[in-house]
Amino acid sequence: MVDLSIKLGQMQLKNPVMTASGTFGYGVEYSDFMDVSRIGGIIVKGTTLRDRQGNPYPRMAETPSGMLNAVGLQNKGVDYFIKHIYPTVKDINTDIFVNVSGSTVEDYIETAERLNDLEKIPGIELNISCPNVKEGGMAFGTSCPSAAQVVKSVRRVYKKELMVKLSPNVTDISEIALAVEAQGADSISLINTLLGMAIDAEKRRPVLSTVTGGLSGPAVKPVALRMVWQVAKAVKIPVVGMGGIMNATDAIEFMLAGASAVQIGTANFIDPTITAKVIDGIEDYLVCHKLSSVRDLIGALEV
Amino acid sequence: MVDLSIKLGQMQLKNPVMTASGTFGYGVEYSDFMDVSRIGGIIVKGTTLRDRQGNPYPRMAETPSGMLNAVGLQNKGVDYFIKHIYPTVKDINTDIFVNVSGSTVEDYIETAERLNDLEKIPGIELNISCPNVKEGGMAFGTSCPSAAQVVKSVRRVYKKELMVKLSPNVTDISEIALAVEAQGADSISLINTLLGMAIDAEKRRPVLSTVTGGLSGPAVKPVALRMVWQVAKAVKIPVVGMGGIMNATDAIEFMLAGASAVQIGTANFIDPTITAKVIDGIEDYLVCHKLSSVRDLIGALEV
Amino acid sequence: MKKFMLDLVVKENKSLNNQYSLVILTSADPLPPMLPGQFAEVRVDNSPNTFLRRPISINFVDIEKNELWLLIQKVGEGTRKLCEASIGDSINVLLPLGNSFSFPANKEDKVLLVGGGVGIAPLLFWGSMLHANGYNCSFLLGGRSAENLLQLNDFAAFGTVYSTTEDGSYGEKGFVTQHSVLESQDFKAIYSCGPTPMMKAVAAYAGRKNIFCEVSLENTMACGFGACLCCVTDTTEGHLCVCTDGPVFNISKLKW
Amino acid sequence: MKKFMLDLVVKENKSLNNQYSLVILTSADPLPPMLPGQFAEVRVDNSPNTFLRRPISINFVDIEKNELWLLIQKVGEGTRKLCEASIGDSINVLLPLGNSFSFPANKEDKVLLVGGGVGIAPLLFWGSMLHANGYNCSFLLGGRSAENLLQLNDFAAFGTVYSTTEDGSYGEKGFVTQHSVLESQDFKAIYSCGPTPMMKAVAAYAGRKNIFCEVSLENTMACGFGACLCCVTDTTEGHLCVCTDGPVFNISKLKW
Ligand SMILES: Cc1cc2nc3c(=O)[nH]c(=O)nc-3n(C[C@H](O)[C@H](O)[C@H](O)COP(=O)(O)OP(=O)(O)OC[C@H]3O[C@@H](n4cnc5c(N)ncnc54)[C@H](O)[C@@H]3O)c2cc1C
Ligand SMILES: Cc1cc2nc3c(=O)[nH]c(=O)nc-3n(C[C@H](O)[C@H](O)[C@H](O)COP(=O)(O)OP(=O)(O)OC[C@H]3O[C@@H](n4cnc5c(N)ncnc54)[C@H](O)[C@@H]3O)c2cc1C
Ligand SMILES: Cc1cc2nc3c(=O)[nH]c(=O)nc-3n(C[C@H](O)[C@H](O)[C@H](O)COP(=O)(O)O)c2cc1C
Ligand SMILES: Cc1cc2nc3c(=O)[nH]c(=O)nc-3n(C[C@H](O)[C@H](O)[C@H](O)COP(=O)(O)O)c2cc1C
Ligand code: FES
Ligand code: FES
Repeated sequence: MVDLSIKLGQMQLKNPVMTASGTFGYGVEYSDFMDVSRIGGIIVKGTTLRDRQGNPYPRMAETPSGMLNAVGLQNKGVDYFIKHIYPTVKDINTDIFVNVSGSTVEDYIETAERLNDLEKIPGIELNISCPNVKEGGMAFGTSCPSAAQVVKSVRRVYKKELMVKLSPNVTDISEIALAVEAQGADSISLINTLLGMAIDAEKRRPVLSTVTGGLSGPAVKPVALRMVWQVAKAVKIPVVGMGGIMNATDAIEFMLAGASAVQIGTANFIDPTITAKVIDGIEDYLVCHKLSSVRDLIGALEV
Repeated sequence: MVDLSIKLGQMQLKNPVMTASGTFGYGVEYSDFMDVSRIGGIIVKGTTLRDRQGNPYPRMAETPSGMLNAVGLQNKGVDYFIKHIYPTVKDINTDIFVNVSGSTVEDYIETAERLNDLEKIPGIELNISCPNVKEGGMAFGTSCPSAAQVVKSVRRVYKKELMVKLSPNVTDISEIALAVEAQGADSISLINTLLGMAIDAEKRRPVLSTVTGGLSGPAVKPVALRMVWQVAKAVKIPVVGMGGIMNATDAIEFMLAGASAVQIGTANFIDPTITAKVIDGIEDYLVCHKLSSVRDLIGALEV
Repeated sequence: MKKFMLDLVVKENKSLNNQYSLVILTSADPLPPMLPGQFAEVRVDNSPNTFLRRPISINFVDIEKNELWLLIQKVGEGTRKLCEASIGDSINVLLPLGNSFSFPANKEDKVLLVGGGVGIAPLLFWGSMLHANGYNCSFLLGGRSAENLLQLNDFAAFGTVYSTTEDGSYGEKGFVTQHSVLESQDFKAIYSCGPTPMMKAVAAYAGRKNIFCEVSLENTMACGFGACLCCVTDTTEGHLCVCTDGPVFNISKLKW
Repeated sequence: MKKFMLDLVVKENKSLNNQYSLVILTSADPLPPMLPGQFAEVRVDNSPNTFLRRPISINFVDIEKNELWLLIQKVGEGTRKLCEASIGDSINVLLPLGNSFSFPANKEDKVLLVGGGVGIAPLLFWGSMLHANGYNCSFLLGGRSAENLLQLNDFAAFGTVYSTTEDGSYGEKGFVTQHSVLESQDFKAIYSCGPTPMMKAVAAYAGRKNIFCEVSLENTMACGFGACLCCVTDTTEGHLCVCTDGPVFNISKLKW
């Protein structure tokens, strides 16, 4: 039997396959299709201090091997999550992380604080990289000082696993990663979506209500893989890689590049059972390559 | 009859469809397949002061809806171009631009100077954005001061159309565009390739000899379109858009976003007659939408 | 209702005309329960420009024959590929997705189903169920011209069929909302699916006359089952997902 | 030679075994002139993961029948799709690309063509031309096992066929370079195409014996006609493009 478990800071995940925030709802949306407790970890939808209606319709555009979204963090706020959603998700037998967003540093702090006490939420993913909101969001993740500031403030109040999610829309991502590590992040996840745009040539109008949106899916995989490789070389804390993973081979590539775990996003829409297939595929690969632990893959790229 | 001509600084191109550097050789490679003089403008392969062998094999990886290349500016140097290539390309009846790269500012200056006197080369495209060389290249294009410095120095010696090609691997591309405009660029072209990476999971090795390479093709189109839109809003000089254009609709989208002309790169490999088809397609669109000039499309997006 | 991911098999593919095909799917196992108004997310294989699944309404379910009908209009690469499916091909679907139409308040109520173009798709299944449950229903089907009026014979089995075409090539000339039956009869419930301008006109009519009215909306969808929040429509309750809170909405909820 | 972009039509598609197919293309117009060693860049339609064209050697040209043969091994999505082509399908190709094999110095020279796996593809066409021009040629074909030895009968029409398999299931057991014919006969020119390790072994043998030797290289290609500079190989003249300066190289040029 191969060992699929991996370590993420103080935590141990049963396998390295997680789901990416905003693409897996609260997990329950997928339970008809598969046993979601098989998943290594679920990152639930981006959560903010107060409820948000998100952006107007249309919010989605299909692109070559990918999609743009402009959901804009629609969610009912952290208190609603705690009262009404947490009770239904807490019994899913896997680690559940809340993805936390904010428009101000205070928002982040307060939201993180309120999640501290949820027994079955072992950690949060700090989203300093959402390209689909007017204030805050990505802005925090595109400069070292502001990224450092959010992480520092949240680290002070949040006691459990603190994963920080980086934006790919930067000149030098390892610089941001180092800034975030220095402020006490336990792990780093990347990439969030690349800022993109779609135009309807017939109507001569942007497709999305917000004009620009976030690009995800296999189209971004080469960029994501490069950034994961750069960040994993730069920092000492674990890296969680994502961006366009569609199958086990893609996931393995991210681990070889240095990721301790991966997240699957857009692929869930096309195959809602994809996480189970990726877990099985990684296991097959390990068996076939005579490796006893998935940890042997982490950063095993021969350059 | 619709008018396809556009203005680029002091120049007038017969139509807005150009070919992107490094994807169209010196034009002659395509002459069996089509009448290359139909093209609005040809940007020839990246040229440096001295000859370069480029990177070792392998230099290419296919990716979802795109490709990575790590050619590394293989070329025989500007003098060889002037002596041996210019005489054969100068009779192509279209505007031919030389794409100029360098490892130092002095390289850029000297290369540009030598091209000044070529009668049938009305302009150069300054490549401050090549991700595939160890020194210089992209580094110049990722900070405002260094971008400004190259452009300023070249502007001093180069008298004709000076197009500057920007790197998409930056946090804020309009900032770089403004810096370049301030130093006297006549036009701005974008995007060069996004830095990406591919891994062979079976061999556990990078696919490219250089580990990372430049991503092009439809996968990058949403990012390119967004950046063209941002830059066109920021600057007053004409913008030449590219990145993943595969057909006339794509080209029109770039013009609606604010581009005065477009360049077609990777698509030439899949259909070596694509430029002719795009020109025809733009003409059809204009007729169908009852527009008399292609210039009516520039920046005509209704936001 | 429990959702499934299934590989179904193409049993028949009837080209209705050069724009529309009826693709009949089946399976070795009994198809899961589905309700009128629900839809499937269909994966389109061998289609380079069809990255996401395509939402397609449940046009009809024949339980005896274990058949699922999809009525498809060719508008782009994905729908064209589906219309080209060969008998025996396997097609991967997620289903049943979304909510469904609700029954009228009273069995005696006269009910009208108003469809336009390929928007008639869910109405056939709904009509069959209303009919089977003893409702008195009529159909008002519109299209640009005769070739956009589909499945007229199938509808006729479940009620009277009225129709309009914009060019007058079949039925009354004009839009569905101009059809005389709206004046001559007294409908107590209206269900509509079709182009948004048509549904808005129907909703305006129903609103004016204070008639119970449900419409089935379209939207751009990435998942189809509530995970992505890409498919919202603005309602009196805020942004709701068309794929889970809809596609069927009572017009009183919509900000039309 | 002038290059063309053509839509050719699948005339026949013979599955040789579960790994290989012979796809025969034709056209209403006469096919353009092509030479042995040259290749085509084939566009693979309906194949979402095949963004670029695929280089495939000219396996054989039958001028009388206006046929172009492509011998294809299924290694991934692109080649699998090509192997599934149906009669009548249209396939878009760029051709003829690359250089070609060069004739031996003397008509009397004994010539050996050494192929491995699908690498035999260009050798059939070359063998046919050598034979037609009166050269005395033999073929030495290798594979892992019997099922990797292809077109043996076709080759036999143009010369004696020797073969090796690694598992001994056909011909002599071992690698091509271990075949006894290399000792028993005195070849003056060797042409080889196949896996790189095999060609390197052949080149080493030819080098040792000072025999004229050309090999046909593979490389990752984006364009196939010299525009992208992605397909270089390191030579005594620096980086040369396999698609234009090759695919055929004299081993004296290679840094092997
Ligand atoms: C709940 C629901 C049920 C549907 N039921 C049916 C049905 O039963 N039969 C049927 O033929 N179609 C139905 N549709 C519409 C169908 O999903 C689209 O026509 C299809 O996704 C287009 O895919 P394509 O690849 O062919 O076209 P694309 O190449 O994706 O698009 C071609 C053109 O169609 C437009 N388009 C794409 N998707 C939509 C959409 N969802 N709504 C409106 N315009 C769109 C695009 O903007 C573009 O102009 C339904 C849609 C929804 C949301
Ligand atoms: C000049 C030339 C002539 C060729 N002639 C023939 C021929 O006559 N018949 C034939 O079957 N094949 C031939 N090939 C190889 C053929 O081009 C590849 O097998 C094909 O591109 C693979 O495409 P795919 O989509 O099936 O596989 P992919 O999914 O692209 O790749 C599948 C696997 O094959 C490997 N691969 C991909 N391309 C190549 C390549 N060019 N060389 C080696 N490994 C590769 C990949 O790394 C991967 O492991 C030739 C190649 C060249 C350069
Ligand atoms: C519809 C959609 C909604 C998303 N919402 C969020 C979010 O709320 N918070 C966040 O950090 N990332 C969000 N993301 C980004 C994903 O978590 C992930 O970083 C990105 O999609 C890249 O991975 P992928 O290519 O596997 O989808 C969203 C992505 C999509 C497609
Ligand atoms: C094989 C290859 C070589 C390239 N070489 C150069 C170059 O020499 N100079 C340059 O400025 N850009 C070079 N580029 C970038 C293209 O000119 C273009 O900016 C990029 O490919 C995006 O356009 P596309 O998606 O249409 O290909 C190269 C691209 C490719 C694919
Ligand atoms: S389509 Fe994803 S939530 Fe509706
Ligand atoms: S494949 Fe483009 S130059 Fe050889």
